[in-house]
Amino acid sequence: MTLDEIKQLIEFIKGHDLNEFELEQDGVKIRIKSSSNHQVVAVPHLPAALPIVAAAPVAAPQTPAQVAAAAAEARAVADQAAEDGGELCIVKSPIVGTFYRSAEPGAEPFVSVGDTVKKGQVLCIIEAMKLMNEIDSEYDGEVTSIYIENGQAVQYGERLFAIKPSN
Amino acid sequence: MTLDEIKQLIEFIKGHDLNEFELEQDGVKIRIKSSSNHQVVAVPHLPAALPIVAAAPVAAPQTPAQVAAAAAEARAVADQAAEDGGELCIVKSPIVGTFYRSAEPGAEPFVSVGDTVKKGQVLCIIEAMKLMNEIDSEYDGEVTSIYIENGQAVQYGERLFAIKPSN
Amino acid sequence: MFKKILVANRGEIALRVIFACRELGIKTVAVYSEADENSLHVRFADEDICIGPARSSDSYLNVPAIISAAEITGADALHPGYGFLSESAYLAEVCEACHIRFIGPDPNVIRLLGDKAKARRAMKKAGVPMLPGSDGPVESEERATKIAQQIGYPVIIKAVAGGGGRGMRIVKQPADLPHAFKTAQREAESAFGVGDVYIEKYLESPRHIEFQILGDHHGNVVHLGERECSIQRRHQKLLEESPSVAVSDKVRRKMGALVVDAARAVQYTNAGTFEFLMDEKGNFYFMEVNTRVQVEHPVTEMVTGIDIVKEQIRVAAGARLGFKQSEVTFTGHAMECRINAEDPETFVPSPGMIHAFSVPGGPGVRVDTAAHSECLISPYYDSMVAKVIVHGRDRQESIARMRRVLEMSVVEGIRTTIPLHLKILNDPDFIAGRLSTHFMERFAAKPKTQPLAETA
Amino acid sequence: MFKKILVANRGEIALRVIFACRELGIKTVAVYSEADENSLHVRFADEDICIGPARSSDSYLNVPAIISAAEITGADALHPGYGFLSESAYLAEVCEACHIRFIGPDPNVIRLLGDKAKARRAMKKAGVPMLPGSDGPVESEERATKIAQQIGYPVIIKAVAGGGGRGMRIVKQPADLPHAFKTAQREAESAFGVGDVYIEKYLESPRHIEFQILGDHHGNVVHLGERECSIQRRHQKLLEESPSVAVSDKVRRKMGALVVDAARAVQYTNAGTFEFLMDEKGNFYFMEVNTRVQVEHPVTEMVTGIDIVKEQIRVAAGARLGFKQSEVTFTGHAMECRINAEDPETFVPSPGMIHAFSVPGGPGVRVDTAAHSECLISPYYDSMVAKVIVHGRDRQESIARMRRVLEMSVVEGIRTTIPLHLKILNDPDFIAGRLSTHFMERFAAKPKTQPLAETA
Repeated sequence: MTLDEIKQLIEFIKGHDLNEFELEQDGVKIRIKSSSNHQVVAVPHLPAALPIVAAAPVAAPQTPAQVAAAAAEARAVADQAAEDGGELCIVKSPIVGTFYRSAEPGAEPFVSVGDTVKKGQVLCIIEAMKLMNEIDSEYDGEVTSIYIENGQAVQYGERLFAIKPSN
Repeated sequence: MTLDEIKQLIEFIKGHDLNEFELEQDGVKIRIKSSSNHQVVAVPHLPAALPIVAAAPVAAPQTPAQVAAAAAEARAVADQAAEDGGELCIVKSPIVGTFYRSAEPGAEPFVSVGDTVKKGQVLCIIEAMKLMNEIDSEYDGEVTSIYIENGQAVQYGERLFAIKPSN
Repeated sequence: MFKKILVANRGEIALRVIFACRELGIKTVAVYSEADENSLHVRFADEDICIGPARSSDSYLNVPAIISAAEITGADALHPGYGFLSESAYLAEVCEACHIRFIGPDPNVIRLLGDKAKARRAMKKAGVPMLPGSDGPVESEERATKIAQQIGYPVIIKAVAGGGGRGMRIVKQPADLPHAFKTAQREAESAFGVGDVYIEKYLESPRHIEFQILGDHHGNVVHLGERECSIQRRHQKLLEESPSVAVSDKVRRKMGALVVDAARAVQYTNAGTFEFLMDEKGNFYFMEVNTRVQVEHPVTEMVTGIDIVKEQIRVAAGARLGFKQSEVTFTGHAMECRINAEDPETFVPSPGMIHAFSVPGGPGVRVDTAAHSECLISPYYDSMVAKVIVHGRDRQESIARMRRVLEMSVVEGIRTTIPLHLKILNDPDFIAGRLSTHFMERFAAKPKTQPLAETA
Repeated sequence: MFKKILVANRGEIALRVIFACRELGIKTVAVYSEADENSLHVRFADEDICIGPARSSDSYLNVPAIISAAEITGADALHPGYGFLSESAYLAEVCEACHIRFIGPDPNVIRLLGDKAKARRAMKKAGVPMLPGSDGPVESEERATKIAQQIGYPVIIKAVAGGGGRGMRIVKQPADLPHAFKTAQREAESAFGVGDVYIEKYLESPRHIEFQILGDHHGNVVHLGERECSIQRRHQKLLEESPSVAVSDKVRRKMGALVVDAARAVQYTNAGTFEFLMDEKGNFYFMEVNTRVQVEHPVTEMVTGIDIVKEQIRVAAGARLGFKQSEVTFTGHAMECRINAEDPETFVPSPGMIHAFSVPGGPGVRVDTAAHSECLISPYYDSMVAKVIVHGRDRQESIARMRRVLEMSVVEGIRTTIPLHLKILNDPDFIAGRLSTHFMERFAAKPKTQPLAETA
């Protein structure tokens, strides 16, 4: 089954508000569970790319159902990444504002990919209403990715850093 | 099983408001659970009354989907009865009008349940625009049921007689 | 007042009639073909009768079935809507014979105005301006030349039996007439078996302007102003508006009075529409009278505040019109877009299941439709899915409003003409009110000024 | 004119503002909580910013988040809608400080009129009729008796800190005053920690009548007539209409002029509403001024043809009002029903997924909603699902129209107040226009005159 088929299947199933769906055929096994408010709880092996796509402002209109489905997937995956056996921890923005990687223009960034960080260490600054808010790491570990460009605006809950916790 | 087959299956299951469905055959295993809160319940072998009910003005509103579902069942049953291994043939009204079982008030009915009829034999009269239209049997066989009361109005396609064809 | 009205139609207009009946406290009977079993007009009528299979000729055009339906349900009146049997003098007569009130003009009036030639004569007699031409066929090339000279070039040669462009020739100068005349005759001969052709003045870029009238059975007739319907494709109206930018208050009063007199002259009752072509100089030329409620009646309702369908029912029941001409006032500007299930570029019909259907509301927005989420647009009938009507303080506000409504409409599962309407609404000529019945040709020819936002 | 407006709200009013902006050619920014990620205001805004979790205090009431959203998107104005921060003088001030135009009155005006006591004084000074009473707390039983005699029985004793019925006593005759006074004080003490009570004249069955005004920054103020909102439950309006059967043209002119003067006296700008109680004799008593657009503004838009939200934006941008008082005309009658996701009998909220949503259109029908098929009514915010507004030539037509719309509306998956509205619309007192703020109590008490047709 291709990713596309799986996605189609999910949308179709959501469109028909099914609670559970299970299919097993020649090696492939898929199981989809959906609660009445259309939150896909677990979608196996969706690429990280999907959430961003799905979360981006809806350009070409889709049916509300589709939007819901897509968004639900996005959230599901994000959460999963955050929980996935503690494999990766996602640092999300607690406020709306502008993202800065360094204390002032031209200065050294607080952290870069590959750096090891300690709990409480400053990762970045988010400017909101002329106030500089330092964002600290909640984990000890290694910075594996930085999702936002320096100077870019961030929304509440937007992903900032991925950190691989040490041990 | 192709994606399309799966979709069709889901459509059909939803159309009949089943809550659970499980199938296992030559290697393929499929299980579907529905959260549907639709009121229409699919009873195997629906009573002859249902089609008329379904066709009658919808008193308590239902979702279009429900109406569709109900109607679909109605049709399904009618067709089934008509095809069911040729077991029963349904004579439907070709026109809109008033159904009369006899040539004039008080006269002997053309046919009654249990009668054997020949192809082309008059079964009833339907009055439309002051014209008496004789409805002939399309089959040789035995009249097993008469769905309409004498003097009752009938719509196009409404079931009039069930005939069990001889051999 | 009537007790029970049978609605001899389907789709949005059947619903529209049911709205009016409910507001008047009248029971309704829906008739439907097997294809429409689950449609809203069936669902919301008090009673419903299946009258035949999907094919219109066996159901919605089936007079005996419809009359029987009225008889077995005891309906005392019948509303034909538009299309189907709405202009059938025969149905109107059968209704009369069966003591069912037909909600429309008298059968004789329908028959008279339904006959092109007879209608022209009657209207000419009543003082309605006509397109100059040879009344009736022209035998010889000589006659043709003479007539063409009289009415002045350009002229158009048409087949008497004709229609659909065949046997039609536009002639710009005398030199071209002989040849054009012969070919027209030949084409007519081969296309319709009759070679007869007639000659009419040809209008370079006319506007389609029509006047709405209402008449009761007490001799009262009023007009509700004009609608401009110049935006059409193959004689199918796509977008209608009222008032027209090309009609001044003075002209409205003059033409209004003229059509009211013409209606009186033929004892016209109930709702009707006088269709005209208007040339660049503002001259009106009679086309035809439609003896029914029209698809675009809502734009007139929006600017006048008059419920035309309710008035149809009231006057058919013998009531007097609820208002005098002097009480008819026109407020702001209204516009209607017909949303069809068609490819917005190729116009290929696109029937099918609508999965999501949502048209935004807000101020000055009216939606007349029988569609909803999860409804099936069947291939058996016309492709109109919805009428979106807006009302604004002026034409500019109407256009802005219509744009935002169409941009925010969601119709998923089928293709619709919404992107086409958005192109029209963004066209400089349209915005400037430079309209003619050729607008869509010119328009379709034009390069896209902007990509078709796939708003629906 | 503004380039980009941030809409600091959600649901139908956020959409309503987006409608106005699109018609004015202004870009929009939606802000939303995580719970509203998929709602229509997010979908149809040009940009959208998530400002916090579902809880309002962390999102729609979160001033820093909203201001940051405006800053990072470069919005040059902010429309607060109704509810949430719409009457927050603080937000208005922060906007000013950040050079974002707040679409509403000046912060000082919001603060003045937001303070019950200050507002009363200012309005009294401006000549607005007040409910007679003890301005401020009454210490002794003796004072209480004196005041009660002055203003005449019946009187009501209310807790200064109060609200919600506690510490409230209605006194019909002098003999009952002493006891009532003591209990009121005791209840106030225990309920609010402050025993202070004040005395006001008690109106047996008042109507809720409010006047809509609009003011620009050039000293122009007009009124758009009144709305009657007597149909309420626990001070929640359920159904509003304009004009009120109890207000004559003469009274409308008189009260209209009075509120316009009062608004001028406090340099009121933008949209506002003066709320009054009206007694059986037609006396008006000031309640409060709402310094924002109101839920029920559409009924005024329907009868005046004025787009109130567009005018709010225009005047906030410094434009003059688009019309003079003399150009404001009132046509027909309009009515609004608030469709809430509540049990129609117990009023228990009924959030959840709407599986089918369809409200019929047709003449004189407007629907303001952010709902659609397959949308989730979240439990975090108010329960209003849609506002159904109708416009008729008179109140009778409005009622008939509203009835047919609600009867033909389909809302599946949640319970709504549609059946309750149908009961109200069929109530003899309502039809006769015998209304008061006690209507719903009497009404709820009444035996059902007809079964609740489960129309939705």
